[in-house]
Amino acid sequence: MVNKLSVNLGGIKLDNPVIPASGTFGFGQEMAEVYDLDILGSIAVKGTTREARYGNPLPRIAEGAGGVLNSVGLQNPGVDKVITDELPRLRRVFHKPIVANISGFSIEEYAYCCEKIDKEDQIGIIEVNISCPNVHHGGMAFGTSPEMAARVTKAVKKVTSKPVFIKLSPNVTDITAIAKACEEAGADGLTLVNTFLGMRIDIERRQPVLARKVGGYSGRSIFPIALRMVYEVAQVCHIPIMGCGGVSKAEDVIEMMMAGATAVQVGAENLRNPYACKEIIDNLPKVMERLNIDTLESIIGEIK
Amino acid sequence: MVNKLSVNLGGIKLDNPVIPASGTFGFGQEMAEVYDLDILGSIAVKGTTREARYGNPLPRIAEGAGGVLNSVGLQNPGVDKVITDELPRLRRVFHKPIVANISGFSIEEYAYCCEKIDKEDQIGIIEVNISCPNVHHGGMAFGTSPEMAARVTKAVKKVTSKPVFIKLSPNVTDITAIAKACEEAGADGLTLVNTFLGMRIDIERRQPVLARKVGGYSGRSIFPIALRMVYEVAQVCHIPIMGCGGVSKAEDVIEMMMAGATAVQVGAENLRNPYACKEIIDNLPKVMERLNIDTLESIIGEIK
Amino acid sequence: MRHVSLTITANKQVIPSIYEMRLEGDVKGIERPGQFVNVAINGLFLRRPFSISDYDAEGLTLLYKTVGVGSRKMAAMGGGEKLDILNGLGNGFSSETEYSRMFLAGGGIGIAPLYKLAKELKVKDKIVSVALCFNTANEVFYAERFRDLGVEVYVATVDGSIGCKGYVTNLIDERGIEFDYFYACGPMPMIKSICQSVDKPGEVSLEARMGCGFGICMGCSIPIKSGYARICKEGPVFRKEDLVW
Amino acid sequence: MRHVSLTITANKQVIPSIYEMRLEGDVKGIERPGQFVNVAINGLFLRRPFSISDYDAEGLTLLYKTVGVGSRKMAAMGGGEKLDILNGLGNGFSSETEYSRMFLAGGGIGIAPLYKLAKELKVKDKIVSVALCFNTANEVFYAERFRDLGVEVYVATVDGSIGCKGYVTNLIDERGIEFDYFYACGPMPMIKSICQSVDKPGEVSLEARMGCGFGICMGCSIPIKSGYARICKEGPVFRKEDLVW
Ligand SMILES: Cc1cc2nc3c(=O)[nH]c(=O)nc-3n(C[C@H](O)[C@H](O)[C@H](O)COP(=O)(O)OP(=O)(O)OC[C@H]3O[C@@H](n4cnc5c(N)ncnc54)[C@H](O)[C@@H]3O)c2cc1C
Ligand SMILES: Cc1cc2nc3c(=O)[nH]c(=O)nc-3n(C[C@H](O)[C@H](O)[C@H](O)COP(=O)(O)OP(=O)(O)OC[C@H]3O[C@@H](n4cnc5c(N)ncnc54)[C@H](O)[C@@H]3O)c2cc1C
Ligand SMILES: Cc1cc2nc3c(=O)[nH]c(=O)nc-3n(C[C@H](O)[C@H](O)[C@H](O)COP(=O)(O)O)c2cc1C
Ligand SMILES: Cc1cc2nc3c(=O)[nH]c(=O)nc-3n(C[C@H](O)[C@H](O)[C@H](O)COP(=O)(O)O)c2cc1C
Ligand code: FES
Ligand code: FES
Repeated sequence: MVNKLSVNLGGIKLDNPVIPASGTFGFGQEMAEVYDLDILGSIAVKGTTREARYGNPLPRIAEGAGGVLNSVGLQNPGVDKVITDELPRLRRVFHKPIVANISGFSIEEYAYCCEKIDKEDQIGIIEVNISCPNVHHGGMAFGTSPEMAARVTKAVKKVTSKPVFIKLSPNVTDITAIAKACEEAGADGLTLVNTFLGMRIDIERRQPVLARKVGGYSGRSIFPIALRMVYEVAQVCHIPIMGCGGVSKAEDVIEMMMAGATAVQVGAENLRNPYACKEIIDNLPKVMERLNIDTLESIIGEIK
Repeated sequence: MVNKLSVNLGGIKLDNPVIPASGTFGFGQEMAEVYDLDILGSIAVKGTTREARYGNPLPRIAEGAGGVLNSVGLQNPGVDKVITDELPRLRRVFHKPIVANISGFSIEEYAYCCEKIDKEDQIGIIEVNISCPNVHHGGMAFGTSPEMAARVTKAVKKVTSKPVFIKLSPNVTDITAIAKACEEAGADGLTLVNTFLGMRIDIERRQPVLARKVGGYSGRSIFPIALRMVYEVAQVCHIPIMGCGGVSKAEDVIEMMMAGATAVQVGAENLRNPYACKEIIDNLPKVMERLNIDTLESIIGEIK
Repeated sequence: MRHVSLTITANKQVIPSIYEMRLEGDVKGIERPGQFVNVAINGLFLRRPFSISDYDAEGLTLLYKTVGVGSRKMAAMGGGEKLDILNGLGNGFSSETEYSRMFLAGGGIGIAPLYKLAKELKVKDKIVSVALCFNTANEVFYAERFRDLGVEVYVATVDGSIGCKGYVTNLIDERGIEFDYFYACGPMPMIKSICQSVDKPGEVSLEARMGCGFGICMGCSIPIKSGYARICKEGPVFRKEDLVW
Repeated sequence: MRHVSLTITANKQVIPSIYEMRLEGDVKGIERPGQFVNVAINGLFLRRPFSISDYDAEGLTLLYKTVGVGSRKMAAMGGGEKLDILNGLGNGFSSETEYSRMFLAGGGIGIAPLYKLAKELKVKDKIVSVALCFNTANEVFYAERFRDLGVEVYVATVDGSIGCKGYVTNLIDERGIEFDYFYACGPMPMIKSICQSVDKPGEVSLEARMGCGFGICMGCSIPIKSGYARICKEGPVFRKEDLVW
């Protein structure tokens, strides 16, 4: 029987297009107690840097009408510990290629981490996060200029033979320019999008809710903007896209795919509903039937 | 008795900071049947262009999780009709200075309209919309480049002695650069922000919901992003700001003001709740009392 | 426009995917059949517009089809729940006409606003015939309800599985329906064909995705002969002569 | 963690702005006092964390303060309504200790998790004294409830309007409370002062704005002596020795 949900993501065959987004699923251990992770298309693990990082001071979570603001700031144990501790543990509960998410503060750091990660056969795709709004120097700075984005892409491509997806920031005037720069620099795919820079103020205490003042805003609220960016980029680039931003139900996955995404990441929704990805995967066949969609592959980018 | 709600907006004294946003209140006639408009701080009327415009084809409304997408495209009767028909009618139901919202497709057009409008004593503030995402050529294009924004500002300032507020687009990498350019070019104030470019797809009909495919997304969903932009700009500019984006309750007004806004516009919320502005104004004193805020003027930009 | 909170006193399926909801409370301010309400639905940003299919001093009736998230939520509501409603929106049908033989054509859920109109026309002693048009037999509803009003009822289905085969225009020809004035509500192709092929005067009720429903957003504006008109404010009912195609 | 839908069987005001909610249904999976639940509230994106103040085989109790939009919505809920809950979160207090004289200190709503803890310690035949600390007399609640458990109850208020004047540390000194081990929950300054000024071992329950409440978002992580710990997963209860100030 053919699997109507399967997609081919830059050469990696996924059982379905649903992937928890980096930073909203840890390294899978906690979620393995919630449901069988093997139902997932893949898992994008927490952003990894060269050194271990604690991230930003608390509070680093705030709320918007339909989303969460986070200023976690890439807390992670560093690439070495990820390789020695997290990946082996994840392998025990998830038996498919994963998406490693790499962050950095310099082009060298991106390349360093990717080179290390390249050796891990567990990793199917390297997702290079040039769009984290929660760190100074680097992070988003690489994702707001086509030149910098291209330089990171090239540096990373040099040190790995795995498919490289560049994860872009939505906080830009023209995401297509940056997407095209990455494509030309050799990116195998794009993840669109990371969080929107946002802020909340605690009017009782008269101070920003987040200790770092601003943070990345994501969740259902941003879906129409993320969708527009996926669509725009799909019109001008020819590499596969992982759509991300505000996806909370099976219908959203289909909308993202019609706009041009080959796979779809689910982020903030996991925080409020730990079963979000499972429910989406369970519902996809029903929604496809209702909409007369035979295979998900067939709808990718069908809106022109 | 002092009016604890009053603010001084670029030399114009407002009884309170609450102003319905352009395009979400028509020219006031329909709303005058709903409540006494004189309770409002001011009214920002529908975007006006040199020529009469129908705008974009239907459908030009779509929905997001916490907001609306519109691709109305500046339907308006043209500046002459606005002056001869709409303003006199509005004068009968609203007895305070209004905010005229001017759009254009060339720098000359902006200047032309502002020069005409300048003669109308009913108009307290000219709001120059360089951020409409729903028109080709012009509109948002002026609002995404500091140089163009400055040129529009200068051209407009030359032909009017009224306070000029430039209304900026949030669809930019760095809104502070554009804000500063406007300030340096002589803007008396800024309105932050217009709508976010977004999209929805009707997955049943397999086509974009909006005939124009993309539209401007606004409403509660965008509040944290708009607030961040108000805050960012308030840190670097010294001209007053009208905060706009996702405001739906009295608490939001206070949050916007603490972030740096002197007045606050309410847009999409009027569409779902015609009493939105009235309810906000009615609630402001209660919320101020709860928070021990004596006068609204005192909290403007108190978050540093 | 009146902003009211009405109580659901009944909400029942008429046929699969078509529901009838009775709302009671302060329904002053409805002026004419063909006006509509805009319903706030929990969790949805925009209100949803629905024609008033019937009304009296105590309440009003909505006849609605479950097509998406909002209408499905409405279908799940129970008696006693309250709905936040903007009432008495739009212009409605003009039933003050000099004509005597009136033809009402409804396509699918477009039947909704015609029910009260038919009642009203009967009160005014008009000769009323109603065409109810569907795709197929099992979509037919409200034929009996109209018959109970004492009006002539015709049914047409695209596949001919019941009544006349084809569209409303086929029905008119085939049954030789004679009339002086028509009213129509339904899908755009139906509205267009009746306006273009019938040489009698008439008026039609249009739909659009709406932002506000009361005239402030310009979301529903269409070009008409004399300029532009908002479907929610100058409409939803337009005279055939005013429309451009 | 267990995802359950529990039914509100009671929801009453204890004193102004403090409420007690009893929830019944499948509450398996709670292992220790001091664990918490994460409550989904209609219309809010994030869940809201609340300590389990009491539990038995049939249900659990939340003791909560109305401080914002979510807790106010909870206060307005009625019996029979259902709440979507992630249950049995966090580590909870360790009541398996070799010590015998236990001191529990709660500041304001921080009293909540101590109630079941006190019960549990009594079952284990410990000598239990409880300090309930408030700003002022009319904020005092639950003193009787603790006394009914047969534990020694002390009250302190910052303004001295009832009980000992000052903070928990003043209370310990003034009343000469003797204990081998302490548990504390309340505002950060209280936690800090008790950890720093009391030379006995103990454990404290911390709070943070949480994204998920079950360990996946790193939103609640704090530096501790051995590295980092998530308040929602490795906590909310930490041993005094593990904390850094
Ligand atoms: C003046 C007016 C009167 C109406 N009267 C009735 C009525 O009496 N009974 C009834 O069942 N329906 C009526 N409609 C249509 C009704 O408003 C839509 O079916 C409803 O808004 C759909 O909401 P939803 O959340 O269920 O669908 P959504 O989930 O929002 O959308 C589902 C599908 O419905 C279509 N749709 C959405 N909004 C509209 C809209 N405003 N107009 C037309 N199609 C839409 C979309 O194309 C989409 O594919 C009327 C519309 C107007 C403008
Ligand atoms: C492990 C844990 C256990 C808790 N146990 C209890 C309990 O038993 N009883 C109880 O009343 N409260 C408890 N809290 C605090 C409770 O979670 C918050 O009061 C609640 O989330 C506020 O929600 P709201 O929507 O009413 O307030 P909001 O409108 O979100 O915020 C109102 C105010 O509350 C503060 N606040 C918001 N979220 C939190 C948070 N997560 N932690 C601390 N302060 C916050 C904010 O600073 C803000 O000023 C606990 C928190 C944690 C982390
Ligand atoms: C708490 C949190 C932590 C995140 N951490 C990372 C990260 O480490 N690396 C990264 O590339 N994106 C990170 N993101 C961004 C998400 O992967 C995703 O791009 C974004 O949240 C938009 O999707 P959503 O709307 O579904 O949440 C994080 C998001 C959240 C909410
Ligand atoms: C239907 C609609 C029409 C609008 N038309 C205009 C316009 O003509 N000129 C303008 O400057 N902004 C226009 N806007 C933008 C609003 O004035 C406001 O900047 C934006 O909606 C953000 O505020 P909100 O989130 O409160 O809606 C329009 C917005 C909507 C929803
Ligand atoms: S829907 Fe807003 S003007 Fe008609
Ligand atoms: S709140 Fe998400 S890890 Fe603790």
